Amino acid sequence: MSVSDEFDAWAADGRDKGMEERHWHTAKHVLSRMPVEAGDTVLDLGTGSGYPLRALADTKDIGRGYGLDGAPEMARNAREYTREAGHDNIGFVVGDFGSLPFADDSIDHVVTMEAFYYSSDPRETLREVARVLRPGGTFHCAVNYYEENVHSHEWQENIAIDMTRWDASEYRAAFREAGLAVATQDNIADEEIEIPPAAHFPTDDWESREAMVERYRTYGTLLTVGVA
Amino acid sequence: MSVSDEFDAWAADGRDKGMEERHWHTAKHVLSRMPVEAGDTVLDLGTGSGYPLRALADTKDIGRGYGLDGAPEMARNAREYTREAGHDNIGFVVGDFGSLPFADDSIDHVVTMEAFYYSSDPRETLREVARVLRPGGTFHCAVNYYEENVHSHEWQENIAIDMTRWDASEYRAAFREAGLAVATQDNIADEEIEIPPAAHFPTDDWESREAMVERYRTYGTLLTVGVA
Amino acid sequence: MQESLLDIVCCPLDKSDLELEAIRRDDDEVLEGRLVCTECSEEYPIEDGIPNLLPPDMREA
Amino acid sequence: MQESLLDIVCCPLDKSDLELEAIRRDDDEVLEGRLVCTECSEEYPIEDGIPNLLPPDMREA
Ligand SMILES: Nc1ncnc2c1ncn2[C@@H]1O[C@H](CSCC[C@H](N)C(=O)O)[C@@H](O)[C@H]1O
Ligand SMILES: Nc1ncnc2c1ncn2[C@@H]1O[C@H](CSCC[C@H](N)C(=O)O)[C@@H](O)[C@H]1O
Repeated sequence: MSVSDEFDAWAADGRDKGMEERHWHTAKHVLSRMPVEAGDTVLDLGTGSGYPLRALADTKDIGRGYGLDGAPEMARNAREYTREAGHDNIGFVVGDFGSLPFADDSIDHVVTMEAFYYSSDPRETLREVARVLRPGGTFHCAVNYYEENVHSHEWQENIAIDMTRWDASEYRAAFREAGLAVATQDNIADEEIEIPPAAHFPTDDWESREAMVERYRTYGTLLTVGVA
Repeated sequence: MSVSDEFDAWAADGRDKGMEERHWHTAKHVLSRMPVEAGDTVLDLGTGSGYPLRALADTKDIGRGYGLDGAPEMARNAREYTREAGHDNIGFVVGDFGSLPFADDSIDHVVTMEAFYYSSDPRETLREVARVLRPGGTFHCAVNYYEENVHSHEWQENIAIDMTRWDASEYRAAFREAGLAVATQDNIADEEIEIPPAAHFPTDDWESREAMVERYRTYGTLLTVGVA
Repeated sequence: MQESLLDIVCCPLDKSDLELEAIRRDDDEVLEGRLVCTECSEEYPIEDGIPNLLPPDMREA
Repeated sequence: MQESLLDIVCCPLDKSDLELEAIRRDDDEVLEGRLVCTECSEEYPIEDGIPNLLPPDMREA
């Protein structure tokens, strides 16, 4: 099963926009933390609809933004949304996390939202990130599928790609092994998703209100920040 | 006016514990983000009551913690609280931010809570931090007195030490100038301080509820994370 | 794709420079064409303005 | 102060190693004494278990 087999279908039936909407609750915090200066070059891995680059162009005056995705239909949609929004310094490429098509030291900051765990070899991906970043460049890696987030464990059942489920300390160790200093690590809560009153549970997705609160407000997304 | 002239009095009349209580609302988030591994050596600059090191010893199994403070009475209280709490791997030294008494590359992580802006030469302090940190070591620098936080500007009137009031981008630029890569930057809200209902305003300290909300919930403390 | 991408893009396999062979352009982008590796000569297609830089064995048929 | 501090502490002025001259100890700490710079011979007092490593011109009289 390839990334494009899986995710082209997501793009075709609108799940790219659905993810953007849900991920934005936490992604906006990740993006606002990035120490991006005017003119910087930013790479977004597994860009989906491409919203992180549009947000960085709107708020931080990036020089250039590149979105990489393994699913051609995702890149196609992302390019269209970005043109419609009038950005002319953001481009998209189809590529794989395992062999980034960017020169050594060519990127100031890399970001990835809810995509890293799909990498077929996450340690190789980290080495590639360390390679393309200039010395002192940062990697903001946000994942909602990880060991401590027990509510995410079942996601693997619904997807044909093998997912990586590290815990927070495994993220730190793997970053360091790849030559990225770990700067900081944090859980970013989703404070915006609406959680119904207790009487509405069980819902289609949640057994109990406590479980849903824990998933979104406590665990949220795990952000690990590395520096090359 | 020296640091000890100003702050020894704070320690003597219990303001060290008062600060600990107030700063804890945001400090606990800063401390939990630090990528400290078991056995690491951590330095806390302007340690006050010394609570950051006690918290790191309790939660992250640090190897050794050192708290530096320019006010001997602060260090004396901090040492006493720490002995009472039964920690035997935390020590305190009297020293100045401008000439740290630690060897090059001897520290894994440096933290400072609401103290950096008292440095008489903050750029020199950053160079000192870069010097004592091992390559890849981190500096978590949290300040509630900074340019964007307009509600803090008046604090200078009540203190005889010249305070540094940089904005977020000046923090980033100064870190880089000192050889610290800026990894990430963020405002950490104080979600815990009790804010009275609108009818109670003006209070002794606050003209309006909006101002108090902005001060604590929006601005909070500015965290800049650097990597040596 | 914009030509400025050439400054930083490289062959995903050997990380060598790529050469642009443009077939169709609009005002600011290359819409159809190829990126060719100056080292291994591998060709990467550009379609609808998007270069496909997947390693060749991962590319769709 | 615990003696393990000697591993990483240095003279605030010239960053050279310090030598411990202990005057009073308890089970695990030096309570009174001096840290003496092996380079500039500056002396830093240890009082009530806390070394004062302020540059001498900033030290209280
Ligand atoms: N190995 C791989 N190489 C490149 N892209 C990959 C990949 N594995 C998964 N992806 C892409 O990663 C994305 C994950 S979905 C997340 C999309 C977006 N960042 C958001 O926050 O909404 C998908 O678009 C998928 O096509
Ligand atoms: N130049 C300097 N060198 C060393 N310590 C200093 C200093 N300027 C201020 N300080 C110390 O910094 C502290 C600031 S108050 C903050 C204390 C503690 N970190 C907390 O969060 O509550 C005081 O204890 C003061 O004595």
